Amino acid sequence: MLMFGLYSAGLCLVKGLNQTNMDNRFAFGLWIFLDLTVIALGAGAFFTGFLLYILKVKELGAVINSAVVIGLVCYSGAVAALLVDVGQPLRFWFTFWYPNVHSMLTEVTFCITCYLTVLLIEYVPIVLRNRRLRQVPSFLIFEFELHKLVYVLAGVGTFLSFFHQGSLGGLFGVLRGHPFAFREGLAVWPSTFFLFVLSAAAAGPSFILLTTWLVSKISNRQLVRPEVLPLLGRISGMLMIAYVLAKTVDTLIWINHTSPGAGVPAWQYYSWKPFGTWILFAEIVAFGLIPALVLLTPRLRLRSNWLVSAAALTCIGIALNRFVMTLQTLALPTLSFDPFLSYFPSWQETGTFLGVVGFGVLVYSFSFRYLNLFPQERDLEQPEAAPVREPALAGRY
Amino acid sequence: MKATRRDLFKFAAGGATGLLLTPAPWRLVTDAALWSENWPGIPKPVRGELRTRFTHCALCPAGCAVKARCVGDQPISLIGLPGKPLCAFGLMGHQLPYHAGRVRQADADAVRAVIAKRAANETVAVLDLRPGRTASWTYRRAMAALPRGVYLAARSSVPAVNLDAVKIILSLGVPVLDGWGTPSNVQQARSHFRLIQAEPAESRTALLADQWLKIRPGTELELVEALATGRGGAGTGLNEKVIASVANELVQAGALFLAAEESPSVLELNRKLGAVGKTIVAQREAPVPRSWKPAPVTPINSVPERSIGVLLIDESAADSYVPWSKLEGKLAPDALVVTFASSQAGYGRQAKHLLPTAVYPESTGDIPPAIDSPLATFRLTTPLVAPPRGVVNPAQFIGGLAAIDAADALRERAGAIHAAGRGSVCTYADGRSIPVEDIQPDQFWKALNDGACWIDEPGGKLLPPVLRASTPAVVALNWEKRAARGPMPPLVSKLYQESNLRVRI
Amino acid sequence: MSHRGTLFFLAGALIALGAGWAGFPRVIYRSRPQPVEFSHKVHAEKAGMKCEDCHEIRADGSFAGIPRREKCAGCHEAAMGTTLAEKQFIDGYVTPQREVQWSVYARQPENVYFSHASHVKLAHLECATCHGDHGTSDSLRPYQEDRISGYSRDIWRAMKMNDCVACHRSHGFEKSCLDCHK
Amino acid sequence: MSIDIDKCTGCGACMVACAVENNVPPAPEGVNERKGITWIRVFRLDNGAEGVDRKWAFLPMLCQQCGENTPCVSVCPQQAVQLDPATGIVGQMPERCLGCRYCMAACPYHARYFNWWDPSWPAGMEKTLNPAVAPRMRGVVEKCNFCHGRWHAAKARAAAQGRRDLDPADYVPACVEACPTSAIRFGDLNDLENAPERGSFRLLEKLGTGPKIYYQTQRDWVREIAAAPGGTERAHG
Repeated sequence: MLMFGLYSAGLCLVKGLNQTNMDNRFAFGLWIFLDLTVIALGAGAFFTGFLLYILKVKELGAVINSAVVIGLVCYSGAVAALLVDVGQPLRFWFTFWYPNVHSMLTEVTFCITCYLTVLLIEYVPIVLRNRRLRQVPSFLIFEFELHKLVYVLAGVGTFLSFFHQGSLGGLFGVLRGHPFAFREGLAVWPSTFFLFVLSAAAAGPSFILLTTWLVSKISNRQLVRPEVLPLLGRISGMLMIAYVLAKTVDTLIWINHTSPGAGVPAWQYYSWKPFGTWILFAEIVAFGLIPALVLLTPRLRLRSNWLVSAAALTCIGIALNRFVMTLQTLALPTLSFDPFLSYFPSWQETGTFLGVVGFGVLVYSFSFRYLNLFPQERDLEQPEAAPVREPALAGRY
Repeated sequence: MKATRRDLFKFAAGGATGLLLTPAPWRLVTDAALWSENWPGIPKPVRGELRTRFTHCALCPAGCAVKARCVGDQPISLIGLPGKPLCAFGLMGHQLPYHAGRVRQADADAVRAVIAKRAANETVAVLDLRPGRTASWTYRRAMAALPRGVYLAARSSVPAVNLDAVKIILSLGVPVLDGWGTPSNVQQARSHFRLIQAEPAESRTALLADQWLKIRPGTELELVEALATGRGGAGTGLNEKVIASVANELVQAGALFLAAEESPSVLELNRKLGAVGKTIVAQREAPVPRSWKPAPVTPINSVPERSIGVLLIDESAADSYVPWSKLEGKLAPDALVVTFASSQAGYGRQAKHLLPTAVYPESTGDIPPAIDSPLATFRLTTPLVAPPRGVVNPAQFIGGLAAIDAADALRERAGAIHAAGRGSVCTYADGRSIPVEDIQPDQFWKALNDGACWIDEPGGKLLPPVLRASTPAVVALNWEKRAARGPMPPLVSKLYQESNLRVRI
Repeated sequence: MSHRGTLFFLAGALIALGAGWAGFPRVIYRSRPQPVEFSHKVHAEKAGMKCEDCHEIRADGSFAGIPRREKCAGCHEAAMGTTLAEKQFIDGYVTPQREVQWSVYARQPENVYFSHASHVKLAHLECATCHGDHGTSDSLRPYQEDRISGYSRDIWRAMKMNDCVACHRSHGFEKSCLDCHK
Repeated sequence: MSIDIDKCTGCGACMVACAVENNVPPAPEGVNERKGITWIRVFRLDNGAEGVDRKWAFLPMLCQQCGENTPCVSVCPQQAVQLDPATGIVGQMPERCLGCRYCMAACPYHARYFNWWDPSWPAGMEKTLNPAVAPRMRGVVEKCNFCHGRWHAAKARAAAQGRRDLDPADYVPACVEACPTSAIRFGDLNDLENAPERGSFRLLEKLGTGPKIYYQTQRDWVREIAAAPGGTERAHG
């Protein structure tokens, strides 16, 4: 899978983006969707860190390492995809050298790169816990030093990711040209900015919950104490409910005020098959409200299959939201004589997509195999590690 | 002391840090980005002095005046004169020499020898796809000189249309607003004529016309009959009220009546409507040296079957094609077909030999008066680009067969025009118009070459054309139809491929 | 032990510094001599010519750049001096009517638009302001081009975008990228 | 710039003239109207009727040079897009462009085009390129800049005569020059005689992007289609 990914990415880099099915009208495709989604899911890292180190929710110590790795995986994957996505990767540094401070994308690029480094640093101590490395004394000292740092890092990380999660939302919120996506702002940022932060924060824990559950199923070991997952679920649920409310308010404002202001009655967007109003419903209720409620009802939360499926729903909900913001926005016509566009990724795009996913799975499973992702694992006595079965993971990722 | 692995690490680390303090890495990053500005495959435009040159567009019989912007001698863009714009095709003309399908090499001498041998005792025929040029005269002279030479014209001489007098046009599928006549003239006249387009297809003209008669395919003549007699016409799919009103309109305004095909009934109706002599007038040609002794124009139908031994086709400036089926029968069993063309697109498939010709704007020649000019004109198309080595000039080649030196034919004709002393020459560079008698022959010749048009004086009433049954009332001339046969400049992709503005026919 | 490590560290650093500062420039530039030896000095002093006598600005405001063969041949149809360079020039180019393939030191990237007309005729800049003492140089130094970007080294000396911008800024002419880019 | 839709016959001369002037390469294999590069693009509208009642209108669409909160300018991460305060032209810098295509997503008029392929001309045809415009490389965005090469040339011509200011006649974009029916007219909006005439409208005015291209038409159905935002079923994009 990785090979295939590399090959198709290579094609796109060497022969140019004509390999993709994107075009002048559909300038963004699968990759941007991928970026937005994985970054949203990777948000678990910063938020758990935030809760653990800043708000001192000690229980989360059980998953923090795993969270960091997930974050790292997601972000590095996103950055990789972005590098393939741009037409002139050689000029990536222009953004830092000649930044346009008004652009959301600048904000995103800055934050993501900074945060990636933060994650790397956070990743180091986990690496250092590796048994063999522990024999080197100087590394031990280094690690000890790092541990003092980690609080700062968590703070910085939270700040950074708070921003870029937001700016990712802003990315489309500022598109005045697309009344479907355009939102009025609070302060300098459009409302989507805050919605994205919230939703990312909500989805993050769910995703960690999901992966933890998955891994423990696959490696059939108990990785964390039983109360941790429900806790994650509760956090996710609370944030989710907040998000749903905010989203609803925002949508109402948009339907009744923003969109008509731009000269487009909101119903028009949903007159295009297949994107009927159902998508709005799915986004807010089916994949928003319902899982939130499930996660908030203690009885259901304690049943692992309810818990897990609710978490899954949440993640899907976020993915759906990102899909709507990116692809549906571009698909909808703006000029009266535009057609409604359809787009299907070419195999090269899909290949790169899979490549990124594969890369993620690989890194995660290796970290799991050789590093100590779940500190409590050792306390809960278990048989020796079963080898990680990747395809199974990949399929469900 | 021996270096351990850790020392090596330290060394490397030091190196890295040191390197960061030198320009090297930063310069490499910058250069990589700069390299992307001119990596292989991005051409560098040639710099040089900008000059302006004038010529006439030879792509269609309209022969619009062309103002070429050149870097050095290389034209980089073509544009019309103020008030006399070029069509989309004309604007791309300077790219034609570079189209992919172009044929460049052939052994002209061998072909010449073969033809010469057979010309002695076989019928040699020249098929001229754009009659009325000086080259056409050369062909006729050559055929007159050969023992058994025949001159075939793709179409019989066309009467001119006096657009100023036109009040209403009923067109049977003629693309009046899309490549017919001289675009600028049609555009100016458009304000004072009403256009009724009878056409089955939803053509550009049909949709831009004042009225569109959506008739059933192949019922054009039935419509004509119905309009003439006031009866029938049910087959056209129009209701008789419509037909009646149209017929009425035509009678009201002395109408010009266009038709795409040659047909006596169309002609008859035009005559009946009084269009002939008023809006349909004789096409006048510029004077010709008396010394030139031309062969008659033989209509293709009157050529006996299987009689032609050698058929020479001049496609170099084709404006109307004859279907191959029509020619095939006239050829002797072992006939030799030679076509003068720049690509295989036309008769190249049927011809035994294809002699490459120069394409506009490499070619030298003159353009017969446009269909919508009632006055005689004489306009040269002079090369903006030097033609590649190995191309053949059809006129000189065919003239050569009959020992006629056609190299100076154009100049001789210019001399004859000057000798006639009528009309005036309008130079494009300064937009002045000088009576011919006021300038010297060589000045006249020079002016023509630098971009000028000789126009006959308007004096005298417009003569009614001599019309045979075979005469098309007005021939449809359409670059798009022509383009379907010939090569197109690469940039037409903008019209056909990268926008849905036009569809290939 | 530990300062031994530092030693290694410093060694690495020093070597790298050397390579980066001294070696790198030699590697990155490809150097090629001009096809004909030419002395601006001689033409300026002996012949008493001014820059614009050869490097003219055309009527349409475009800049002629390095004069073409005809212009040189205007004087050098036959040898005027006794130098070898002139003889080579006449035998090699004037007589066989070949154009000289000069390498232009100050050739800007394709995407840069520079109007000599507006800088010389309107802003009244001296040639030397940008071209330095090139006009009085006695010989043509070899042309050095960047191996990767393919741009002349002289651009990096005095004609970088920053140099243009600095001057424009100081005179308040800085409006938009399109002023100088095409 | 003002465009009279009723005068436009959709001949495509403007598109060709533009491509010639600005060194836009012909389409490679497999390019359709969604991947091609046409700085000015003539759209075909029709009144939705069938048969003889069917009417067409042609609407030339180019960069609208938005003057107020220009969508593409604010989004570009590295200042490759810029609204020239002096000329009001929205400029795109291919050499600075990263190719992220965010600006294309932002443009409601789809007037920005991405170089999906390396630029390539048939052998020999690169001789016909216009030296006043630099060919773009693969992987960057480009768009109409009102034939800025011509603006440069005009300035240089003026400078050679010692003038700093331009006459209106000095500088005319290629599409305007080429339009056979003079449907496209061009002038400085600040001059009074160029003030948009009554009844002319701009595309998607309500978005508040302040486009500088004014359209005129006498036909109500054209106005209704062209002026209304959001797609229609009978779209001909």
